[in-house]
Amino acid sequence: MAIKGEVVIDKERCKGCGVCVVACPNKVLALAKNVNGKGYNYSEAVIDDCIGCASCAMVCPDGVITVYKTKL
Amino acid sequence: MAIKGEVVIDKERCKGCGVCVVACPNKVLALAKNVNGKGYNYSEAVIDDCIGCASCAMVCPDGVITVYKTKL
Amino acid sequence: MAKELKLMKGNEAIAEAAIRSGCDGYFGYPITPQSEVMEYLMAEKPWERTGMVVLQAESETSSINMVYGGAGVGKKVMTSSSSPGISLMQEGLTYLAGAELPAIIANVVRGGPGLGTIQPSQADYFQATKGGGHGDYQLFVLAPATVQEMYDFVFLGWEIAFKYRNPVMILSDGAIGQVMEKLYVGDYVPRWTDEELKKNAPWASYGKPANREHHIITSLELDSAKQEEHNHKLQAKYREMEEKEVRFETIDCEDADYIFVAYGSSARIAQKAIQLGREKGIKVGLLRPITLFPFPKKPIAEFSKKVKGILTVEMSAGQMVEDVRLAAEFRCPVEHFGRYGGIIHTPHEVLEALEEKIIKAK
Amino acid sequence: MAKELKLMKGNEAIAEAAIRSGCDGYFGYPITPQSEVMEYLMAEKPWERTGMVVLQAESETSSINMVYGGAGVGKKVMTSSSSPGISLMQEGLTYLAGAELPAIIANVVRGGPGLGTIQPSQADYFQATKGGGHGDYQLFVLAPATVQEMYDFVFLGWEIAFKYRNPVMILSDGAIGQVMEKLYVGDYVPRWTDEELKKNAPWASYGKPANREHHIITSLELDSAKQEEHNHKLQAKYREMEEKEVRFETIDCEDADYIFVAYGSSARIAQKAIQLGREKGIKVGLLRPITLFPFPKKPIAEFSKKVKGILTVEMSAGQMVEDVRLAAEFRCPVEHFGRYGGIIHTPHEVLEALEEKIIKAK
Amino acid sequence: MTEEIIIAGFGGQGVLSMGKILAYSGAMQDKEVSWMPSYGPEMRGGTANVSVIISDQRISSPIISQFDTAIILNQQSLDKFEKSVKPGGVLLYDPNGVINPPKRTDINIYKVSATEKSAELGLAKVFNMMVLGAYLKIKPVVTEEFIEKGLMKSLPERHHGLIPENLKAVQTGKELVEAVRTL
Amino acid sequence: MTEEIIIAGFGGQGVLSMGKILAYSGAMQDKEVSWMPSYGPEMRGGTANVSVIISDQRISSPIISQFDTAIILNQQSLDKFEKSVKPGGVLLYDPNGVINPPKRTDINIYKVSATEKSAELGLAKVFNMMVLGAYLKIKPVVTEEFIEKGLMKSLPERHHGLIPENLKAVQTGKELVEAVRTL
Amino acid sequence: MFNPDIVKPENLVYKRTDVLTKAVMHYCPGCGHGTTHRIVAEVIEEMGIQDKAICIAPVGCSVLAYNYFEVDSLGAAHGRAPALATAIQRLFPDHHTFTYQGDGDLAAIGTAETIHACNRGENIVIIFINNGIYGMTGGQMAPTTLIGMKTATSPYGRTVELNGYPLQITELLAELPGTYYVTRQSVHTAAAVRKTKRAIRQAFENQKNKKGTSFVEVVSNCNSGWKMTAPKANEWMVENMFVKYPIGDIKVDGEKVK
Amino acid sequence: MFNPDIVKPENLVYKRTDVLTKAVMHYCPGCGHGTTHRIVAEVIEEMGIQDKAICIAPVGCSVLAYNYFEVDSLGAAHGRAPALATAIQRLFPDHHTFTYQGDGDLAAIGTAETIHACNRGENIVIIFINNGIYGMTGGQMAPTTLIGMKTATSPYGRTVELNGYPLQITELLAELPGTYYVTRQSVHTAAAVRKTKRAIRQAFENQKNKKGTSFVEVVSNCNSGWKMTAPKANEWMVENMFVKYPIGDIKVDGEKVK
Ligand SMILES: Cc1ncc(C[n+]2csc(CCOP(=O)(O)OP(=O)(O)O)c2C)c(N)n1
Ligand SMILES: Cc1ncc(C[n+]2csc(CCOP(=O)(O)OP(=O)(O)O)c2C)c(N)n1
Ligand code: SF4
Ligand code: SF4
Ligand code: SF4
Ligand code: SF4
Ligand code: SF4
Ligand code: SF4
Ligand SMILES: [Mg+2]
Ligand SMILES: [Mg+2]
Repeated sequence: MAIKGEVVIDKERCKGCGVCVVACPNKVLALAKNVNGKGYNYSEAVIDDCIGCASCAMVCPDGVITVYKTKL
Repeated sequence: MAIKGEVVIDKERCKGCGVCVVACPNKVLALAKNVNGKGYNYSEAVIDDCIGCASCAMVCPDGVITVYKTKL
Repeated sequence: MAKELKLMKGNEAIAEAAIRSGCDGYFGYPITPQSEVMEYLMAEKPWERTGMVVLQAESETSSINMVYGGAGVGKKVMTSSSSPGISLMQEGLTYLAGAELPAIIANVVRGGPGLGTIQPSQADYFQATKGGGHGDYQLFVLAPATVQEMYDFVFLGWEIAFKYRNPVMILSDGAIGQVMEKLYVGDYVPRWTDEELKKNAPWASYGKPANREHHIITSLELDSAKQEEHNHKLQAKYREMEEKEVRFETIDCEDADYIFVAYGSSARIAQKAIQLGREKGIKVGLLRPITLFPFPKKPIAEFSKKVKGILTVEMSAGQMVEDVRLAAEFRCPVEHFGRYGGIIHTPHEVLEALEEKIIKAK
Repeated sequence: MAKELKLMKGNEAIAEAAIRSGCDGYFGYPITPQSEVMEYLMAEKPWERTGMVVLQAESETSSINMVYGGAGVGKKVMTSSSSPGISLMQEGLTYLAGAELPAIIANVVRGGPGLGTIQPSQADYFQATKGGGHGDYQLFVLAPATVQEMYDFVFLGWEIAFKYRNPVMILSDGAIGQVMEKLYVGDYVPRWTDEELKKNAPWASYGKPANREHHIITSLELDSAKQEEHNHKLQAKYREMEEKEVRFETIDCEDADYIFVAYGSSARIAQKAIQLGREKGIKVGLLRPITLFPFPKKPIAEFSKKVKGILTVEMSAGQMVEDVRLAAEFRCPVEHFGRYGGIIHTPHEVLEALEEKIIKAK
Repeated sequence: MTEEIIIAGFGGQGVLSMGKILAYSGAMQDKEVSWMPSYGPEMRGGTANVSVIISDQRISSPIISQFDTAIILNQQSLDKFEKSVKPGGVLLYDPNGVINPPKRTDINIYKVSATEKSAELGLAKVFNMMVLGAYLKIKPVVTEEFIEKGLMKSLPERHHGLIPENLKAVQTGKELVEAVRTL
Repeated sequence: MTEEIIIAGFGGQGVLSMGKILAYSGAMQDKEVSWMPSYGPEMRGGTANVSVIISDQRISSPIISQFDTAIILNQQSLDKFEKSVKPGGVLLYDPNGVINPPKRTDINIYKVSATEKSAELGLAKVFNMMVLGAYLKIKPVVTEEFIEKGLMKSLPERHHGLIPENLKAVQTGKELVEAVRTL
Repeated sequence: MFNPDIVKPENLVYKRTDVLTKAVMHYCPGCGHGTTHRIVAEVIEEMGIQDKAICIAPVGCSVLAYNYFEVDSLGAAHGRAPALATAIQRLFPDHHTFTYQGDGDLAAIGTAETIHACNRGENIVIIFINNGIYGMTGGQMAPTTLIGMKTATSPYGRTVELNGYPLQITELLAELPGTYYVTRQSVHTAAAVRKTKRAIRQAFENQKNKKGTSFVEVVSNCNSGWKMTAPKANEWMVENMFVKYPIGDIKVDGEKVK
Repeated sequence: MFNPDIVKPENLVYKRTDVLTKAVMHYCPGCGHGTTHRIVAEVIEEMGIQDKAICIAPVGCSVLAYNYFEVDSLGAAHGRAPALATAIQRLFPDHHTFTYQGDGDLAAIGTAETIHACNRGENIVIIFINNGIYGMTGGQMAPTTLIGMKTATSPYGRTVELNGYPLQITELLAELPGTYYVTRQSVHTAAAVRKTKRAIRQAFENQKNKKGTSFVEVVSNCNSGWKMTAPKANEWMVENMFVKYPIGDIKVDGEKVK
C-alpha cells in the first residue's frame, strides 16, 4: 500500500518564488519555463513522486498550493 | 589633639528640610524655632561637637553648608 | 432630567461628563494645566460603576493612538492634554480624521511656543482649525467658555463625532480648566451595549460576524484616484458641517456699532468690556463663536455689513482674526487685540483696544 | 564660482547641497518619497570628506530633537521627511521656533490626511505656514519648484536660519523630490571652524569658556510677563521677515487680465497653462510665491487692483487661497483650483478652471 | 455686587479649602462664583493662593489681578499681594510670622490672630475657618446659613460631623478680628 | 520640441537606467530634461516605469499621463500604457512575452525584438541600449554624439570601458526596429 | 499530471484557509510575510475566533495586511500598533486583538509603545516580523540590521560606530514581567512553519486565558531588500540572521527559558 | 557658636562649587534633585571640564536645571534629552554632553530615545533621577511607581492590573551592548552621596575615554509627591524603593556585574 499525493497549484496566483521547490522532499516541483499572466515562472509538479506531505504548501507564502493524499 | 570642626550655614538659603540634622553623626544640628525670610525653620548648630566631617554638607540639597575643620 | 448643582473645575467637569455621558474609555498623559481630568477619573474609578476604561499612557503619542484604536472599534473614547502634548498628537489626529473616526480630544491650552508657560492661552487656534497635522482635514472644534460648557460639550461632542464620523476637539484654556464654577450635571447616560455599538457605529471593526465582510479602518489609499475621491468625501462632510453645525452666541448686538468676536475665556472678558463700553456710551456687542470649525462665517458677514468695525479678542498674536477677515470680506475694519504668552487681557485693555484700533482709527 | 552640470533627483540635490553648503549634521528617518536624501548622504559618506555627521534616527520625533540639539550648539543641522513624519515633528518644530534655533527641515509632501498616499501633494501648506505645532510661531517657508531650487534653497536656508535664528522649512512635494533634472552645483563651502561657529552663533551652547556666562537654550519661561515679552520679540522678528525677506517670481504678468498664484510643482503646471491660455487669447500670468512665509502679500495686493481675477492653483483642497484672499482684500475674485490626494492637475485642467471659475463666473 | 478676593499663604494652611467653602457658600446662596487656584511650579516653594469671586452677575474672567479683598496668611504673600488690593479695598492678615506689616494707607487693614488662637485652643485644623469668620465679619458676602450649606456641600459626608466645630470657629474668627487702620 | 516618453517594463530590464541615459544625453545636448520614476509599493509587483521629457523649453510638470512615445517591455505595461499614447504618437514594444499585441489604430506602432537579439548575442546587459537605439531610430531626439556624452556622464568612470559596447547596442537596435503599423 | 482519483474532497490534506481573503497579496515572491499571514489565519480558523479577532496592521510592507485577513482590522500609524491593541483589548476584553509588525515599526519608532504595552502585560498577541530591514520604503537599515549588512542607508555595511548594535528587542521584552510568552521562530521550511504555527496558537490560547502579553517573533527574509532570490535569502537568513537571532522559546508561561 | 579660629580659608573642608550658579534652586526642601545637581557640578569642577560640559535638562522638576549648572545648557522636550545629546556629542566628540532626566521623562515618554541612544552606545552620560513619580506635574504615577504606591493618578495605590509593573528601565538598559557603565545609587546619606559622586565621576571619565554610554540612576525622594517630610521620605525610600530598585553597580566596564 503506497501513499500517493497530488498538488494543485493555482498557476495564475503563483509568483514563482521557488520556495516550494526547495521545500519538497521528493523534488516533485520545479518552476515552469513558461510564465503566467503576471510574468512569473510558476511552479508545477514535474515528476509523479508526490507523497502529499504538504511541505510545499506549508512554505508557500501565497497559499496557492492545495494538497491531496490517498493510500493506493 | 582633638579634631574640631565648624559649619557655616547660609541661613537665608536654607530650606529647613532637616536632612542635615539627620545626617550629622554628632547631632550638632537642629532646626531653629525661628523662620528665615522665606518662612523656613533653618538649620543651625546647637551644640559644639562638630568634627567637620561634612556629612551635613554632603546631603544638603541646596549646598548652603560650608564646613571647616582644624586640629586643635 | 434631574439637574444637580456642583462646584467643579473645568477639567473635572470634562471627567465627570465623560462618566455621565457613557464614555467607554479615556487615555491620557499628565500635563499642566489639565492633569485633573485623569486624576479625577482615577479617583472616581468609573470602571467599577460604568465599566469605563481609564488608562495612563506612556506618552501623548501613545494616548492618541489608543484613542484611534478605541474609536476604530466603535467605542466612545477620548483624551485630553495641553498644547505640547497636543502637538505630539498631530500625526494621530490626521489619522483619526483620515480614517473618519469619532473621538473627543480636549486641549486645555497653555502659552507657547515650545514648552512656553503653563498659564492660559488661545494660541492653538490655527493648530486646531487649520490642521496641525498634514493633509486636508478638519477637526470639529468646540470652544467652551464656562465650566458648564466644558461639561456640556462632552455630550455634544459624542453626538457630532458619531454623526459625522469625525474627531471633535474641545478647545479651552488653562483658565477654564482650572477654575471652579457652578455646574449643573444631569443623569447618567449608560454606555452603549454591544448591540447599540453595532447600530451606532456600523462601520467599526468590533469583530466580524459570519454574515458580513470584514471591516477595515485605515487612512491609507495607495490608488491616488481613490484617495482623491476619499478627500472629496471628506470635503463634502466638512461643507455639510459648515451648513448645519455652526454654533455661536451674540450678546448686545442688536444696536451695536461695533462688535467683539471672541471665544472661550476671551469672550467672557469681552463681555465685561461691553459693560464698561456701554457705561461710556460705546455701543458694542459680542459675537462668540462656539464652533471654531465650522466657523460662524455667515453671521459675521452679516454684521460686517452693519457695524463700523470688528475687534477680535484672542489670547494670541492674532489667529482667529484671519477667519473673521475672510468672513467680513473687508467690508468693515477688522482688527485684532490680545495679550499672549500666558497673560490674560483685562476688560479695560479690551475696551481701550477697541477705542484705539477701531473707533479712533477712522 | 565653478558651476558643474549634474542630473539629479530633487531629494539628492538636497543631500548634495547639504554637503556642499558646509552642513554639520543630518538626522533623518526613512519615508517615501524622500528617503533618497539620507540614502544619498550615506552613500557619499561626507563624514570622511567634510566631517559632516549623518545619522539615521529611530523616528522622526527623535530626528527633529537631534536637530534641536545640534542647532542649540550652533551647528548647521537639518532633517528631511514627508508629511506623516513632519506631523510627528510638530512638537519639535515649535520648540525650535520658541528657542529661536536655526535649522533646515525639508518636507517632501505626499497626499494626506493620515497615511494617505505616497504621491505628490501640497496639502501641508497650512501646517507649514500657520503653525502645525502649538503657540504663536512661524517657520520660514521656502517653496522650491525645481531640482535646482531644492539645491539652492539649502544654501539660502542657512543664511536665513542663522540671520533670524529661526527654523527654515523647505516645502516641496513628491514630484520635485523624485524627478531628475539638470542641476548646476557650485563649490564646496567648508564647514565652520569652532571660531566661525562662535562668531556666527554667539548665542549657542557650544561649551562655556571661562570668560562668559553660561548659555541657555530653552523655550520655557514660567514668568508670563517675560514669556509675553519673548513672544513680542518673536512677532517682531516675523514682521521683519515680512518686511525684508519676501521672495516671489512673476511670469507674463505685465499685460495680464488674470493671474495664477501657485507655488512649487503647481507653479510649473500653471506656467504651462499660461501658454495654453495665451494660445487661446487669454492674457494670464503667474505669481509664484517662493517664500510661503513671509507671504508675498504686497505684490498680490497690487495685482488685485489691476486684474480681473486670481486663480490659486494648489494640490490641496484650498489652503494658500486664504492667504491670497487676505492679501487681495476681496478687490477682485479669488478662486481656488486643485486636484489633491496624490493627483496632479494638468495644465489643461488649470486653464479650464480659470475659464470656469473666474472668466465665465462674471 | 461683585466681590473679588485673593487668599494667600503657605500650603497646608487650608487656603484652597477656605476658598472652596466660601465659593460653595456663595453658590448655595444663588450667587455666581468662581474659584481659581494659582497653579504651577511656584507651588514648589510651598506657597498657595486662590482667587475667589462672588457676584450677582455672570463672572467674566476668573483670573484677576486686582482684588477687593486680600486675605493674607504669611509674609511672602503679604509682600506679593499688598499692592494688588484695589484702593478702598480690604486687607485682612494673620500677624503670625509677619515682620513687615502692611503699609498702604489707601485701603482698610484688619488683622486676625487666628494662628495664635487656634494653637491656643488646640484647633489648628479649623484655623482657616477662623480666618473665614474674620473675613465675613468685615464683608458679609454670604450669610451664616449658607456657610453651613456650603460646608455640607463641600465636605464629604463622612466629615459632616465636623460642621458644628467649623461653624464655631467661624464665630471665633468674627470675634477675633481687629481693625488696624480703616479709611 | 517637447518629447514626452514613458518607458515601462519589469524591474531588472534596465528601464530606469535607459531613461537616465536618454535624459543625460538630452541634457548634454543643452535641452531641458526630466526623469520621473514611478515610486511606491506597486514596485513590489516587480514592474518599473519612468517618464522622461526632453524639451527645448522649461518643463512644466514632470508628472505626465499622456505620452508622445511609449516604450513598452512587457505585457503588463502594454496593458497599462497603450491607452496613454497621444493620438498620432508612437508605441514601441518588445514582443517578447507579449501575448496580446497593441490594438490601437490611431498611433504609430513599432516593435524591436531586443530581448531575443540580446540573448542571441549573449549581451543581455545592453538589452536596454538596443531598445534605446530602436527608439532613436524612430525619434532622433538626441544625436549619437550626445548619447556618448550622456553615457560618459551617467556611468561611473570605472564603467567607461563599456561605452563602445553600449553604443554598438544602440546601433543594433536601430537596425532591429520594425514598423508594425504607421499612420 | 493531474489525477482525479486523488484530487477529491475526501483526500484533501491542505488548502488555503478562508480566514484569508481572496486578494492576491502584494508581497514580493517568496516573502515571509505571506507565509506568516497564512498561518496566523489558520490559527484563527482552527480556534474558531474569527468573529473576535481584531488585526492591527502596521506601517511597513504589511501595511495592507488588513486586505488579506478576513477579520475586522485597523491600520495603525507607524509604530503605534501596540497602543491601539492596548485600548481595543481593554475595551473588548474577550476579543483577540493582535498586532502584526515589522522590525522598523516595532523596534525603531514603536519602541516605547512596544515596551510599555508589554510592561503593562496587555492581554494581546504581537506578531513581529524581523527581516532586518525596512522592506516597505526600499530597504533601509532597521534596528535589527546585522553588522556588516548592506542596506540603502548602510550601503557599505552597518557598522557599530555609525549605527550602533543590532537591537535584540525580543530578549529585552522577555525581561519584562508583563510578557507571558516570548518566542522566536521562522517560516523558511515546512518544519519551521509548523513550529511557528504552534507558537502562534499558543499565543492566542494564552490570550484566551488572559495571561498577558504573548510575543512571537518570526525571523523572515526580505528578498527584495537583501537583493537575493527567495531561496537564497532563506539560506542567508539561516547562516546570518539566526546567529544573532537564534530560533527558540525565550519565555514560556511567564518563565525565562534557560 | 561661630569660631573665627576655625572658620578661615585654610581650614575649609567643604564649600559649594562654583559650577553651580548663585540661583536658589526651586526644588522642595530636601529634594534629591538639589543634592544630585551639586555633586554633578562638583565632578565637573574636579575634572576641569566646565568649558566642555553641556547639560541637557529635561521636562520635569529639573526643567530649570540649566539655571543652576554654570555650564552651557539646553532644555529638551519631554523625553527627548538623549536625542539632543546624541547629536551634540557626535557634533562635538570631545565635549561632555550629559542628560539629567526624571523617571517620567526617561522611562515613559522618552523610552525610545533612551533605548536607542544607549543601544547605539552614544558617548554620553545620562543621570537618571528615579523618584517613582511625576514630581513636576503634581505627583502622578510614573513607570517606576511601586505597586501599592498612591499618586495623583493612582489614588488607591498602583495595581498591576490597571497600570502594569514598575519598569526597571536601568536593568533593561544594562542588557544593551551600547551601555558601558550602568549603576544605581542614591543621595540620602553622606556615604551614599560620596559613592554616587564616584559613580558620576566614573561616568564622565568613561566619556573622556570614549567608552560609550554611561548611565547613573539616582533613586531619590520626592517628598512633596510622596507627601512626607524629607527625612521621612528618605526612610520610606530605603524601605520601599530600594527593594525594587536595589542600589549598586549593574554593569561596569561593559560587563554585567554578577
Ligand atoms: C511616521 C512615519 N515615518 C515613516 C514612515 C515610512 N515608513 C513606511 S514603512 C517603514 C518601515 C517599515 O519597515 P518594517 O517595519 O521593518 O517593515 P517591513 O516593510 O520590513 O516589513 C517606514 C519607515 C511612515 N509611513 N510614517
Ligand atoms: C509633551 C509633554 N507632555 C507632558 C508634559 C508635562 N510634564 C511635565 S514634567 C512631567 C513629568 C515629570 O516627571 P519626571 O520625569 O519623573 O520628573 P520629576 O518631576 O519627578 O523630577 C510631565 C508629564 C510636557 N511638558 N510635555
Ligand atoms: S511557493 Fe507558492 S508562490 Fe512560490 S513558487 Fe511555489 S507555488 Fe508559487
Ligand atoms: S506535497 Fe510534499 S511531496 Fe508533494 S509536492 Fe508538496 S512537498 Fe512535494
Ligand atoms: S540640608 Fe541644607 S537646606 Fe536642608 S535644613 Fe540642612 S542646611 Fe537647610
Ligand atoms: S560637619 Fe559633621 S559633625 Fe559637623 S555639623 Fe556637619 S555633619 Fe555634624
Ligand atoms: S520588500 Fe521585503 S518584506 Fe517587503 S514584500 Fe518584498 S520581500 Fe517582503
Ligand atoms: S516635587 Fe518632588 S521631585 Fe519636584 S522638587 Fe519637589 S520633592 Fe523634588
Ligand atoms: Mg522589516
Ligand atoms: Mg520623577
